[in-house]
Amino acid sequence: MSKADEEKKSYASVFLLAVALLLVTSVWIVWDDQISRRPWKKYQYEFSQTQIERAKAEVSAEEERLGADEEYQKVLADLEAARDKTTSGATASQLSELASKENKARVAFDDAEFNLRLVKSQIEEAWYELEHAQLAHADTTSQRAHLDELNAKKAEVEEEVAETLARLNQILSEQDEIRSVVDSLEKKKEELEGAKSRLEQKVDGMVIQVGPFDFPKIPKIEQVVLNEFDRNAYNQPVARVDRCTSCHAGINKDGFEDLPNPYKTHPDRRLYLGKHAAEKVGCTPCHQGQGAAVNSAEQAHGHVKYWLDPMYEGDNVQASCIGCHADVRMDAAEKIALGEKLFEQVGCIGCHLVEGYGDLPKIGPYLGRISAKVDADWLVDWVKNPHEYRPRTKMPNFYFDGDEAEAIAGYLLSASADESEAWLGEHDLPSGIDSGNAALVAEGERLVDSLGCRGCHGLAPGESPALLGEGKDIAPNLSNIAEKTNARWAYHWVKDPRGYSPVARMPSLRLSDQEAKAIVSYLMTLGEAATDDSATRARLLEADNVVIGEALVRKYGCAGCHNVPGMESESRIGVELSVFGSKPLEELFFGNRTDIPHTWEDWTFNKINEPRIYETERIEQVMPHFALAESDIDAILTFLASRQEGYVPKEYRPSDYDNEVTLVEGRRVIERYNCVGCHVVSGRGGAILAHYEENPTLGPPILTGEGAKVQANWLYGFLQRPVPLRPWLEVRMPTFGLSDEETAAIVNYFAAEEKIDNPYVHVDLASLSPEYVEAGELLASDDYFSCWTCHQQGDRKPEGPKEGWAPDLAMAYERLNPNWIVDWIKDPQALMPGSRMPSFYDFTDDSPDGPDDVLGGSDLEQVKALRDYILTLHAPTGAVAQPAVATDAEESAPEPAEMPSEETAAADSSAASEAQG
Amino acid sequence: MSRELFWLAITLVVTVITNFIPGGRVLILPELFVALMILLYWAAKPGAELDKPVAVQATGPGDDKVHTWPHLVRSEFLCAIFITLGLILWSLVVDAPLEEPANPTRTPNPSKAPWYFLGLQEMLVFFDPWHAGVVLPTFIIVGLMAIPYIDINPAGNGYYAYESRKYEILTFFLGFHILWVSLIIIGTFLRGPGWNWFWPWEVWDSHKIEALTNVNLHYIFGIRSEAGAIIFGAVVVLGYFVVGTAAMYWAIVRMKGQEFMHRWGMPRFVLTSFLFLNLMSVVIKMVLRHAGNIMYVWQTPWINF
Amino acid sequence: MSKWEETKRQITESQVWQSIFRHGYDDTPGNRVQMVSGNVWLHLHPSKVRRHAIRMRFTWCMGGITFLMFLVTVVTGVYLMFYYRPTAEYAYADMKYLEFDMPFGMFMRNMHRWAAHGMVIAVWLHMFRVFLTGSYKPPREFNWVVGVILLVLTMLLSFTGYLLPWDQLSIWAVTVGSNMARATPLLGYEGPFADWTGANPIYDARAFLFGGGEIGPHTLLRFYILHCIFIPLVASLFMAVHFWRIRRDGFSGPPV
Amino acid sequence: MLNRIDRLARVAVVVAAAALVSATSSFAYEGGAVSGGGTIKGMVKLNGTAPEPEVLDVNKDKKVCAVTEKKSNELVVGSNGGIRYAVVSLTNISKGKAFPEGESVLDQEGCEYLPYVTVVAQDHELVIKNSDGILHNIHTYSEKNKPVNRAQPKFKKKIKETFSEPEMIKVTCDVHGWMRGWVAVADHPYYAVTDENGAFELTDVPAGDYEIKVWQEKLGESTQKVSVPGGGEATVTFELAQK
Amino acid sequence: MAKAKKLSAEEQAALDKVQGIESGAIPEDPPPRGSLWSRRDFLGRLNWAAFGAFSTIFLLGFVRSAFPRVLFKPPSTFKAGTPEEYTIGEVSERFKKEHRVWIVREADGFYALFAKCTHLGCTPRWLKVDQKFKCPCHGSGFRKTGINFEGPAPRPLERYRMELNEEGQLVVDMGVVYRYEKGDWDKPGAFLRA
Repeated sequence: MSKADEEKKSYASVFLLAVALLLVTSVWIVWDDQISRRPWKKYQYEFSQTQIERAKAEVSAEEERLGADEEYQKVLADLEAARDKTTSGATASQLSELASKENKARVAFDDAEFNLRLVKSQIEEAWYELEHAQLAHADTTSQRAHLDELNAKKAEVEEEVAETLARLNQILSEQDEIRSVVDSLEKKKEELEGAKSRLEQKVDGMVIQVGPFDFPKIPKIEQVVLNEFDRNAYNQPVARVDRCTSCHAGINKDGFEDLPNPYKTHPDRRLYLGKHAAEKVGCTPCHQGQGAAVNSAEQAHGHVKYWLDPMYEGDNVQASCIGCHADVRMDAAEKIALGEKLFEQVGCIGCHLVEGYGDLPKIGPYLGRISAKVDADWLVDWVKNPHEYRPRTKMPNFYFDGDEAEAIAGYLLSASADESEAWLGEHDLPSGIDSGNAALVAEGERLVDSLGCRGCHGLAPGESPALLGEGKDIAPNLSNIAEKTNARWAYHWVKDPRGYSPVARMPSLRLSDQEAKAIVSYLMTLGEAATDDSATRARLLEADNVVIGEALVRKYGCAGCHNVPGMESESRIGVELSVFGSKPLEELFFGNRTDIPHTWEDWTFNKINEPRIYETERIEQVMPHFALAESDIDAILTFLASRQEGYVPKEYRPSDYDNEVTLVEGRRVIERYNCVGCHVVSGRGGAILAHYEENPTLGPPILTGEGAKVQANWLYGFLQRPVPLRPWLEVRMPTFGLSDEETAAIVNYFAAEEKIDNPYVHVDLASLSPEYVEAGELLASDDYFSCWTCHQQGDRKPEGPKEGWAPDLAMAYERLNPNWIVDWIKDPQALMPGSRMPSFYDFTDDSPDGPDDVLGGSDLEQVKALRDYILTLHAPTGAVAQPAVATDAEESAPEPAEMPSEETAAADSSAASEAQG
Repeated sequence: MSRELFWLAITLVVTVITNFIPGGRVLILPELFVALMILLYWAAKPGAELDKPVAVQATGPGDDKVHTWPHLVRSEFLCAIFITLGLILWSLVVDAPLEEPANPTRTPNPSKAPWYFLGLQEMLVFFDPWHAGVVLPTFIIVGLMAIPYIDINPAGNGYYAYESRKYEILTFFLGFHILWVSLIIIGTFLRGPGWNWFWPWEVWDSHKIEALTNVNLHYIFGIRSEAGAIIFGAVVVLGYFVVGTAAMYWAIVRMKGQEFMHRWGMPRFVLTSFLFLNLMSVVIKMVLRHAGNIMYVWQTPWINF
Repeated sequence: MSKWEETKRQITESQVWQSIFRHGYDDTPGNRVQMVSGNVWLHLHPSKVRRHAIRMRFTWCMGGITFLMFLVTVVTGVYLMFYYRPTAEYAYADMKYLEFDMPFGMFMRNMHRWAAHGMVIAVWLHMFRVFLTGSYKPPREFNWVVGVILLVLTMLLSFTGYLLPWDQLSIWAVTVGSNMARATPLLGYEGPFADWTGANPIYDARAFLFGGGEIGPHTLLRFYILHCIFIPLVASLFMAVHFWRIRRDGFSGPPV
Repeated sequence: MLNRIDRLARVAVVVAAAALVSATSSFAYEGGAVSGGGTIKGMVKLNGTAPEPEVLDVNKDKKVCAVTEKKSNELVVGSNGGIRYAVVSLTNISKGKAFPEGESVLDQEGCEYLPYVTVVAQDHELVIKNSDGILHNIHTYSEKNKPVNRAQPKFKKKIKETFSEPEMIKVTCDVHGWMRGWVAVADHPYYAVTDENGAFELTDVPAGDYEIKVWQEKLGESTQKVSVPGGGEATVTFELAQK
Repeated sequence: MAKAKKLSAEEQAALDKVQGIESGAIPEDPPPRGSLWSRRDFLGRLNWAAFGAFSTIFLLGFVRSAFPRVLFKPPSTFKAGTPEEYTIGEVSERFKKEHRVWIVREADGFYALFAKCTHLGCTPRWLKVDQKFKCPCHGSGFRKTGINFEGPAPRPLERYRMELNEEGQLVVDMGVVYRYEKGDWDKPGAFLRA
């Protein structure tokens, strides 16, 4: 084409093409932005429609009901008749006349009032000028005169106002009189239509009314802003915005359970959204996901590249609980609670540091005197694969081969040799242990059955009274104990576990020598007795072997769980897991495995399930195999998923967070010593009660509500040095040798559980009113409540067998919280469902239940009298002189009533609380 | 026509390949750029028609002129519309990237500068940071600015004149295409995690390990002492510039004649040869590194070259 | 009909109308000249150009495209500024909100980003074409220099904008891209002879760019101001010079 | 107009649904006069040998409680093999005679519950008497109803309790561990407790086919079909075996 | 100064001279029919109409862009404690600072007044002695009920919706405004019966 043609060429068609394309793309832009990227509009619109439909159906139903309601129809007819009357004939003309009169009167009144307002304003001004003049020390005569003048005018106008008002009112009352029938009928109609108009209002709130049509409201983004919820990488607080309800419009509304997602009501809405107000905390703090995203479900749920916290699937949502709650409880967040428990107790903390779990005691037994304890052959086998001897042991399998196992056993025997010798020197084998003596063995078996050993230990293969998750036991199963150890060690161990191991978790049951001998005789019949191991010992103790053993013990981090002699200051050998949940995928090493999907969950599950799975020729891995049940692995996985970077600010945490911390600390001790093997604490545990189904009274007491019940001082002393509370029980509260901190943790736990701020109570007997004490005594007597039919009081024992007795009321003064006594007598079933203590009063109604002739027949006063009486039963001398103290809230006022009475405070029996010895 | 198809095919192939590379669609940009440029080379159609002054004989002042309005304006307008259209379509189809929130403690692998700086980042492989990141960019900018003052060739002022401007265009081609553009392409497409070399068909494996066996030049020559290395390196580098300048002088005189050199003048020549030798040094270092496994030519405790 | 014509005449001959539209539609040579010289947007051009200059193949139109891209980024950029807060607390979240709730937000952002990339490419091609046609030769040497400065400014504009999303891509690209400055001889702490000047990791050459030793919240504000105010202003000044020189020197072309 | 039709249609649906609900929800027993009703007579027998009832250990308040020797009532078998204290009831009757007048009484006398099995109509008062003049308590073990444990000291001769759900409820006294009784909460009047010969009788049963059930605390439950002719008599015999 | 629609011949010549064009020296191309710039034929009009439509859509898009789709502000409701916390007959200024609301407790109920003068939007002061709200800007006065009685304020203060939630707490909803002059104060939310 020559250059000259260029300028002559017409570009009209090109231009046409260009603008056509421009138009198309501009429409596309609008479509893209307004529709493609805004799916929430559709969801919200559809939800609104359903909501409106349902509300309208309710209105229709109500209309239908009214249509069938005779009374309503009658009112309608009457009303019409009455209206006809007022709109026709003489009445009508009378009304219209009144209306025009009213109009005039109103104008007159308004004028007068307006005048009054003007005058008042002038007075204000006059006052100001007067005061101003006064301040300037000027002559105020003229101002005062002016003011007086205005005041006079005001009085005049006021009179006029009153006059016009009276006229108006009269006209109004005349009108009212004529209209009264219609008015009252209208009122009645409105009343009957109440439900309908409420429903209609509901519909009105949902729609936009345009003439005769109504439409769902225009969808808009709904959001919750969580200010300063997150912190960015520069440690600056940043807001989080949750817009989940833009699509999930029905999530916080009842009645849409039947709809599919995203319209559906939240499952258990009242439980979850009641405790976690969605308008305050949004959704993502629990569910994760990209709360701000509303342009697609994938984006919003965080299932996109570059969004670090995708929504949790299924139960894993529990991993969020721990972000805000120190205390994750079995009943509310079962999976993560189990995961945490397993993580603490199965041994993970031995090798892996996790913030907050770093300073827990080692979970394995003391190895400082191991040489005195175990059979050498057994030790080698054990090291090689502990699961063979005891499938449910917490000790993991390190896959040692025979030589490695021998080396490790050798080192352990050699390192513990000196201390073992010394211990053995002081602990001889007493005479009188005889596994061949059937009577002795039978006695031993009986003792083991009845003293409480079975709260922790299984005796038959596979028996697991104290479960740790699905696959592990808290305490060893003793079914083949004879194979492992010998009578000499066992005797001294059961007598005094702390005498052998300073870190023993096994408590002392305060056995007599004879009891211990019987028990050991019995235990030594369990399993095949060990044979002479001296040859093995000699072989293991060879110096070369010991040296190799030491290196292995160090390499595999045995000191993480055990106190290994000579390795007191070894550090953890595993990686820190404090933020393992946010570990990016590229930092997880999959080795040569191509069959495992590349997700965090799969990596973690397989790692715990088979710890050496990612080992390669070049990369050695040392994590041992725990042989956990799959459900347990899953729980641990959820716990690990909760180990996230980030920190929930205080204002988003529960208000009783500190209380929760106390609970967690206490529960750790309680679980460490397996208190829950025997007792039900916070509704969990008490495995041993399975042996007492016939008569639960004979089992260890249930500790629900213990914090409110007993005095902290007493509990503290009791835990450190248990004494028999209920002499009729065979099962014994053992002595754990708890440290002061541990004891305090348990005491605080019970107080925290009941949310008691100050569990330390002092009862001042001097403040009790003698009148009440006397009344209480009377009530407790056989003439009235016959408390002593069941309750013991010091040496005064009730009739009948011990299992029918109730606790000693003489202990109440030291032991029980006076407030609790009142609550208890009022309704024992409320505090302890199934208790054998009957209720003497019924406070659910007003009718008096107690005898009329005591304290004026007032139930409450009688209960207080009973309490006061009980408190005096074992008053220490001199207590009377002490100053008055209130316990807590309720009783602090000087009550005239504090008097004696009796009653059985602690009538818990079968399902009773309380530790006992 | 066949040429157009050819370039279209190339573009298509590159597009397909790049879409398999982790890193996403953003990377298509420079590749499109290349394709575009190639097309433009073709479109500019250097040749007899343009490679000389316009043959049209003037019939009067301004006779080869046309009115800006409408002739130029409409071209510009249409051009603007089509470019806008392209931009809109591109914006509708490809979303601008947004990754995780900034986190100074977690470096993604690989971490790359914006694509237009990847040439510089790639040069870091061959040079010390102060050299690749500071000195060479300065030379590039200064060198570009100096072009009109160095180039005294009166030919081709305002029209395509490949024949009469062979050397200028060749040099520019070397600097712009071989170095700048190809380094960008290498940096964008061929460098993966750990700045390791990945062919387009290879998966970007973040665990890939390449043997690090580079050595310095003096090491090959058996020089082990520090002082020896410094002196050796200085000699080689200085030698390169001295010998290079001399060679260039000789070559120019040989090709263009002494008269040209005289007209050109010493300052222009020295500046040109210095810039050119620096340019070549990049090429040489690349060859040395890729082919000869040589890290530095001149190693000192303070700087390396 | 005549009434209609009359009305039209009255409107088009009114002072207001004529003060805005300074010439009629009649396609006369005079009007063509007026069209260009009387229009603030068009008078960048001379009223007549040489024939080859209207040929796309010859000019590639790259300068114009660069300017177009610049305008696009300016317009979209202003809108993005409405919704963007340049602090580390908000920047990233605001990028998300741009995408999720700003009307046409994602489209604006896409346009802004891709136009910025397009501008870099167009500038290079423009420079390339200018080199090929030798258009930097006298009397246009200085405009070439201005052009090189504009090239640098364009890349800086793009580079400073790169940081603003405040995501991993941004900060690491900018870290890698700008950390070369830490090797500046004397002034960068890793550069040769840094100990002579006391440059250290906390404070060295990059302090100018970063407002500190590392990229952090302070850097964001700096880059924002550079990106939105400083560099555009400077670039506009140079563009004015660039255009002015073109207008004065005329479009280059083969000698007549 | 469409709007109106739409509204009417909705009303119709709602009305229909309401009607359906009211029709199906009338499961509650409806009592009234029965004419021409039949009688079910029968007997509950033990299949096997009768065990000797356990002698209870009376170890408390012997003055009052140990007047007579006490034997367990868990399984009392008459000389003819009939089981005493079994509870027979119809399970699928929704309309029939009204509940008999008068109150149900559970007495505590000589530290024993009299009768051993008390039938009380649902939502009617059960009068619990204490004729002993010592402390007793009423401790029920129920699942459907709320368990109660109320003390009945000697000054309280009479207390009342109601149960809202039909259920067999065990009653014990925690003061006197041996005491045991049962309360049958009945949702209709066709309940009978077998006498010492294991016999029972249900009268005024409207003619029709029924399912009849027997409950015994040790031996569990068993059901049969029975057809009652108008004005006639049907006979049912249960044989329960010891488990 | 009005400009001539067409240049006169002399002016045109002069202009051409300035532009370096000798009149008539070059034969100008006649304006091609249907060219891009023609506004006279149908296609041309259509083109420009389409271009106009595109521009309009784009412009509207930009306008829409300037209106945020969602506002980041605290919820419009706040809890105002329990009814017992308020003294009968008193105007509570507890929430004036935080929410710009007065809560008035009368013998038979509550109402919430928006503390914004209806004149020009200043925040009035509650003068307890005078039992009135007084605006400092132009002296408008309002009674305790919110009715204006002096000064330039054209209408009474606005009330917010008040209700009692399930927990027995007062809730003020600033999203619902009741205006006296529209008769809104008779609506149930404008006055919460105690």
